[in-house]
Amino acid sequence: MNKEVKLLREDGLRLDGRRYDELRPIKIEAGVLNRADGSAYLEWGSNKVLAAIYGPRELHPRHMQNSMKAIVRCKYSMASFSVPDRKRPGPDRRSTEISKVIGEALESVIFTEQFPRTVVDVFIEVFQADAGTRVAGLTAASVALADAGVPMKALITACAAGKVEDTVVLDLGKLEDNAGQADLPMAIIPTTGEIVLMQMDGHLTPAEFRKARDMAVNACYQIYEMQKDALKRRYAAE
Amino acid sequence: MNKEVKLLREDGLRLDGRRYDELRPIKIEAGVLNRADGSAYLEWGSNKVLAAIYGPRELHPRHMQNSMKAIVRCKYSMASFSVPDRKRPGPDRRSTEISKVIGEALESVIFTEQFPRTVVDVFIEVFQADAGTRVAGLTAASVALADAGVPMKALITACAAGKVEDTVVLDLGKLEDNAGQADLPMAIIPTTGEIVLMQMDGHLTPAEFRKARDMAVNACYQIYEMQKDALKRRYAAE
Amino acid sequence: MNKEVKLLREDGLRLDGRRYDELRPIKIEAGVLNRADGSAYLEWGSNKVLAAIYGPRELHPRHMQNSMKAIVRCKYSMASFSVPDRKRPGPDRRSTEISKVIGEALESVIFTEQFPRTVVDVFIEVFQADAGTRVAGLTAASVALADAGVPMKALITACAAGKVEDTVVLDLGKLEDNAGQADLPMAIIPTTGEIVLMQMDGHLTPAEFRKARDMAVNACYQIYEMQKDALKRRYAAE
Amino acid sequence: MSEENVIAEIKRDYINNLIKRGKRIDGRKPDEIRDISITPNIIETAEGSTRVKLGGTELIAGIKIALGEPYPDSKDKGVMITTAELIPLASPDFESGPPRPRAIELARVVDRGIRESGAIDLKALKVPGSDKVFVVFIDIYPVDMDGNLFDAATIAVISALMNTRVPAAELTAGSETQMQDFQLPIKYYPISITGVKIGDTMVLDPTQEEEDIAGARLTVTTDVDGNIRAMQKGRIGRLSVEDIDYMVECSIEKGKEIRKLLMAEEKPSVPSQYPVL
Amino acid sequence: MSEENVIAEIKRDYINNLIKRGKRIDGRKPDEIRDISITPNIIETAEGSTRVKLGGTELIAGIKIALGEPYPDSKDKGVMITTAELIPLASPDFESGPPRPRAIELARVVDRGIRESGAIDLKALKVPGSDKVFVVFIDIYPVDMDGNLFDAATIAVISALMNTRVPAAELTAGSETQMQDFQLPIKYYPISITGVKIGDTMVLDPTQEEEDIAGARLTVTTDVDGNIRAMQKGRIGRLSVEDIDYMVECSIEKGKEIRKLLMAEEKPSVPSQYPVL
Amino acid sequence: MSEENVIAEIKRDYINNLIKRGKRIDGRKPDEIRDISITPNIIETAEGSTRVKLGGTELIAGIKIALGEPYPDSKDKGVMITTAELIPLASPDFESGPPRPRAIELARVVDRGIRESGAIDLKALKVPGSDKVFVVFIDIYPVDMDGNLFDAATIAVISALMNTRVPAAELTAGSETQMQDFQLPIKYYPISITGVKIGDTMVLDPTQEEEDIAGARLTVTTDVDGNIRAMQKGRIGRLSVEDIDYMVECSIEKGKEIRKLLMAEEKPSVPSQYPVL
Repeated sequence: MNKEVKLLREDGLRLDGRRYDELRPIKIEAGVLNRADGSAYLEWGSNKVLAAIYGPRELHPRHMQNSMKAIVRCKYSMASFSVPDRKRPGPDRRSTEISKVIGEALESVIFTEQFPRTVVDVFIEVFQADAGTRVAGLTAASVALADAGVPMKALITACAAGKVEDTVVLDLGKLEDNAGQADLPMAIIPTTGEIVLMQMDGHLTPAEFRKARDMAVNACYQIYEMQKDALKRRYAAE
Repeated sequence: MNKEVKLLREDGLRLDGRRYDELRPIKIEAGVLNRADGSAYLEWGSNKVLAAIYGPRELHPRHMQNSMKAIVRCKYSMASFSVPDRKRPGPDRRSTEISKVIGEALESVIFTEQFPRTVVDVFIEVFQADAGTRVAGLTAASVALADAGVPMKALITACAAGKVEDTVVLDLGKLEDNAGQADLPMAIIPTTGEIVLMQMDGHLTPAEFRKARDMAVNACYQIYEMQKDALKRRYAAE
Repeated sequence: MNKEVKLLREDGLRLDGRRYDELRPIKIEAGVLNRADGSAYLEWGSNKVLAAIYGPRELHPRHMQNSMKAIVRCKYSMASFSVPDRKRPGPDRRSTEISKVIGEALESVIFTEQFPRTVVDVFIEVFQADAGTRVAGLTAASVALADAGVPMKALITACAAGKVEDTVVLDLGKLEDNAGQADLPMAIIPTTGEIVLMQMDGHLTPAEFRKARDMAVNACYQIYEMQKDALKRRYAAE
Repeated sequence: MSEENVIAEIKRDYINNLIKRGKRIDGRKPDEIRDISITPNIIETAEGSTRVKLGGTELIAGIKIALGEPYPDSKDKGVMITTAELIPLASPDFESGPPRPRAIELARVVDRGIRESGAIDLKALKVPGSDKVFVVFIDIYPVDMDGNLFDAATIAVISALMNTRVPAAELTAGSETQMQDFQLPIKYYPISITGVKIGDTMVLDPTQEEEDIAGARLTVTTDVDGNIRAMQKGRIGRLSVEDIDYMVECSIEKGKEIRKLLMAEEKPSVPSQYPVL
Repeated sequence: MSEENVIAEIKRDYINNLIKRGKRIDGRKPDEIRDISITPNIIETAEGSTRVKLGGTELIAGIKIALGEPYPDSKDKGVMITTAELIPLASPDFESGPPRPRAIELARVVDRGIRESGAIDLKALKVPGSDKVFVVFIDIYPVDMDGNLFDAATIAVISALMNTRVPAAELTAGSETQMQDFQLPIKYYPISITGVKIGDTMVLDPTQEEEDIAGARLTVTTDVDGNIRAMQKGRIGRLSVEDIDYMVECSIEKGKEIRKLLMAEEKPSVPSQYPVL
Repeated sequence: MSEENVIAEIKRDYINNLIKRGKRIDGRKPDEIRDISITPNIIETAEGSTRVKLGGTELIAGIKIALGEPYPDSKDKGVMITTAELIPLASPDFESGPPRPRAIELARVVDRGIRESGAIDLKALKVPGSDKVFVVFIDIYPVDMDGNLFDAATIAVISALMNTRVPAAELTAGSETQMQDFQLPIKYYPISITGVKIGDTMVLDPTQEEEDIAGARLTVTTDVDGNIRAMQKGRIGRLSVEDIDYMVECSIEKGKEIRKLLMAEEKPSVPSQYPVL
């Protein structure tokens, strides 16, 4: 981590003018695609993400089916032009791991027992990447699942907190992520406060961890309102 | 395109002595392989091509079957030593596209509804490549299908025309193809005059296009006679 | 082959002090793994090899099943750190061939007709490689099959002989293998003397070949006793 | 016959009968193309980008520029590489995994239209005083598939190329030949028009429903002078000579209209379902 | 419901009921971890290696060192690459083929623990007077899978790194900067502790049977100062804030015990089923 | 038992019974090999090529030469790389896709025969005054599979190598060490003979039908001096010591005959079904 980048300004605000506990601007729109069974478009800072749901639909080949529940498959990927240096198409190790943890988070709230032998496909495509694409993608995918009418216990909402220059801050931007000291992406079920995704890397004392965690959880409640709002606008439009 | 290569001689003939509307020498032989259900060997200028048919045969895995018709699969490939610089084995993007358009052209005349749930496999292997391997391969594959007794509406026949030094010519050779201005590979059903394959790249005015198209179509009728002749020799031999 | 390495000492013994017909030290232990249906660990000189058996178990997808007999699948592979230069994970051409010949040797003694539609999986992992990993792996796999209770006509036992400095010797070590003149890995059924694996490369006169072959076969009988001993200890322990 | 097949059969008959009477399910005439919305510069991380909506079909093209090696037989020219990813987000018919024939055909047909028309001045992409050239990566991502990817992709790519800035300053920083950023030099504006045969009628700019029941497809790419630069017949089916001549005509004519849209300073825009992308 | 499912159901109920009463099928308490046996230096062809047994789980980590290129954005640092192969020898649940999500997650979580704690002093892996650096390849091979690969792997990797000798003399032979062999410089000793939620209880160091019926999993990697270096929630299921705080505590506490084992000159060793490896 | 299996069973019995009486389905004796037709120089784009027909089996070997790097441990030698593609054109048993075990075994066994016998003088393939060497690519394409690819491939490859011209002038053009074209230097002529065990009999040069029912396979490659250069037992089944000694004898004896065919200026040729290739 490069110690020479100054991430906090003299006035205590962050490089982009945000307070330590302030989110970047977020826009969510549900039901943006014709072909998908459910979809959502989300902008979060400079992240631009689409999520689409197909299913529950029949799973082939048949020996992959689970006779007790639906399979949830999640594929997170980044468009080749979504990052400064062109990314080669196809999955890499990072996106494979992100697909796994997002898929598991989503499956934690889907009533999969209601449609055995089927598959629910979740596709997340990042067209423009700033830091935080996984929480952006998960937040969008949750709205898309609701848009698709897939039975869920609740919506889930994701946000990250982190540490820069020994200060715990919310929702790291790209510069902060590159030069920061810790990143803690999380996803919660806002209606119960339970955690369904949590990853961390860097360096946090237990006290810093609790502070970052609470900050991220609080922000999730704000984002949850935007998710519900997007779905309301979607239903109103129909 | 390299303008310094002279493709037309002072006497108006082409580098290899052909007239503008003259085909390279073509030889076709049907039924050359023991194991395949049908086969054909074809030489066209310096192209040397084998085509083999397997099927209609059962398709595995079963969920790939079509309950209404046979699947036609076509695989065009080039032997590693068929070109000046050794080609790495395995499909590349070019051969994938050629396999697709040849397979679609052939399926346009096969009575696939007569044998649902099966597959007809068409394999085309280019052992020595001059320009025009796709029309050579398609012409051979059509004979091989007839040799295999696969029910078809008609034989199909392929040939290319193109443009060199602002002149529309038939059946481009390698030098002409490399330095030429346009290439127009086509396949027709000689009995109806319908087109089942057409690709073009380069630069043709609408008038040049019509001229090139008519030239290729006319040549197809010549080649069609050779195809029928090869099949007659084959049946006579049995 | 590098002629400058001296492989035989002035006293007629080999670089590691062995006589021409002397095996390297061998240790075998059966039943070393909890999860596998059968397993064996084997050290042979500096080779360290694990073999595990899974099956007979159901084979998926179903169209791969053989309705008359079990399929035997063998996968020999080397850990990335088993050789001086790190080996990239995943199968290469050498290990694919070795997997094939070991699998065929093993299937030669398994009563596959007794459990149609199933698969017997044989996994051999080389954690530390000296010369002779394939005979070490096969010898271990045979013990592992017995440990798994897979019905077999007999145990099989493997050993190699070779030629260094125009002398036929048993069980080549790494230096001998690299600088030697021939290598002859074999596997036999000790109870009948039949051969189930034999490969050779290098240069052997027919007389040298017979000498090497007999030397390897004789050594197999010694190793066979160690295999039986390992299985006895295993059964005693239960 | 399964229930699904019966419904497909009924729809097929319905569309076929409409077309026999010169009508289409969405009210268009057979030679009418759908509304086109062109939104350039939508991706900040790309050197150039455009979103195109062609009726219900939506597609994004993005351009990235890198330094690289020229092809051995054209050392004085830049390199252009076109890729299409049929991401499964866009259609239930698209599958995850390595590029399949359909994606490869799409990329190659679009590529040929651009390349053969000399749309990009590749000679201007040689780095002076160096063996290196600029490589133009063209990436095509359908995001909502309602038919006719070929034409949507060609429009999106041409538009994206038109708004591409070569980041030459950054890419040549520290080398002997420090360059300034410059606009990617576009010389020609090829446009493709695609039709499919339904019954005896060539139907332009087909929707997914129409593609589902169509026979042969023909794509004709023409340039500003009304000349032909690329053609591709695809799908199972047959075309008459007249069908082909008709498609050449259509390509020249409709190409002019679309080229006007591309050139317009104010891009027309159908109401966007979602605000920015 | 198939017979197999019925048996699985019965076992699930049994384990669940035990845990409700604070008991586990193998007699442990929920917060108890299994016996750990650490055997370093078992592979002569590796620059460093360790076999770890964690109850019935057995795993080998091996280290190879090579010369290579640094990452463009950290030219003064060595490179570390972590790979896990879930070889099918170790479990009926592992399949042959290219690395699947589970193997990738394992490798990346272990890697983050090592990397983020600065366990290896990567700056000491620059070859002086050269553009090259030493590359540390960490390879993880489970050989017997009875649950909790994350913790077994982290212990094995740290131990293997501790006994790794960089063969610098051989790797720099003939170059201008001939070096001597040296011990890989290890600065910190991160330890991960993993628990899974069964019913309402967090159960540490789960066996395979427990993993089969568990909900959410949480791995917390802490350093010698009791700070957190990496976390990973996995599997389908939910955790409360209390669950997470509890796991952080456990990681700090149990981490200390395991770190003592690692540091002990005489490694404790459960009776080995087979002699040397 | 399915109808297909019943027919296979009947054929198996029939072939087995014939062989017990020293006869084969095509009239040969067990130790008789099929007619061999060797047609060199059939591919103009290859540096060397040969088509071999061995009874109903037909196979093409082609040689390409390129400049490349030597192996680090033999910097003064050229490189030889052997590949076999079991293209599905040749047999219903071959499948599309990456090389499978069977193709890899074929290529490696042929390669060992050539390599271990020192057939190519690899030292003559170093480019003087350069770090580069010539790389010999040997590619094997069965086109009609009626058994015994090993022997057909070895003959085709040796013949193709014998007629290979190294295009050294073109490959070294412009470098400091401009060379002249030269004939690939072939020193030895290994020949492989393959037999399979059917019942108690070793049957040489098996057809596909015989392979379908055979037990063990043994290939023995011998050189001009009657020494053994490579062996490969394959397939499921057992061989006696006598079987192996017998195959060594056969290889030496039959090898001589085939070597004569290879050396003959006028190649014998069975009537070709198609004229040129």
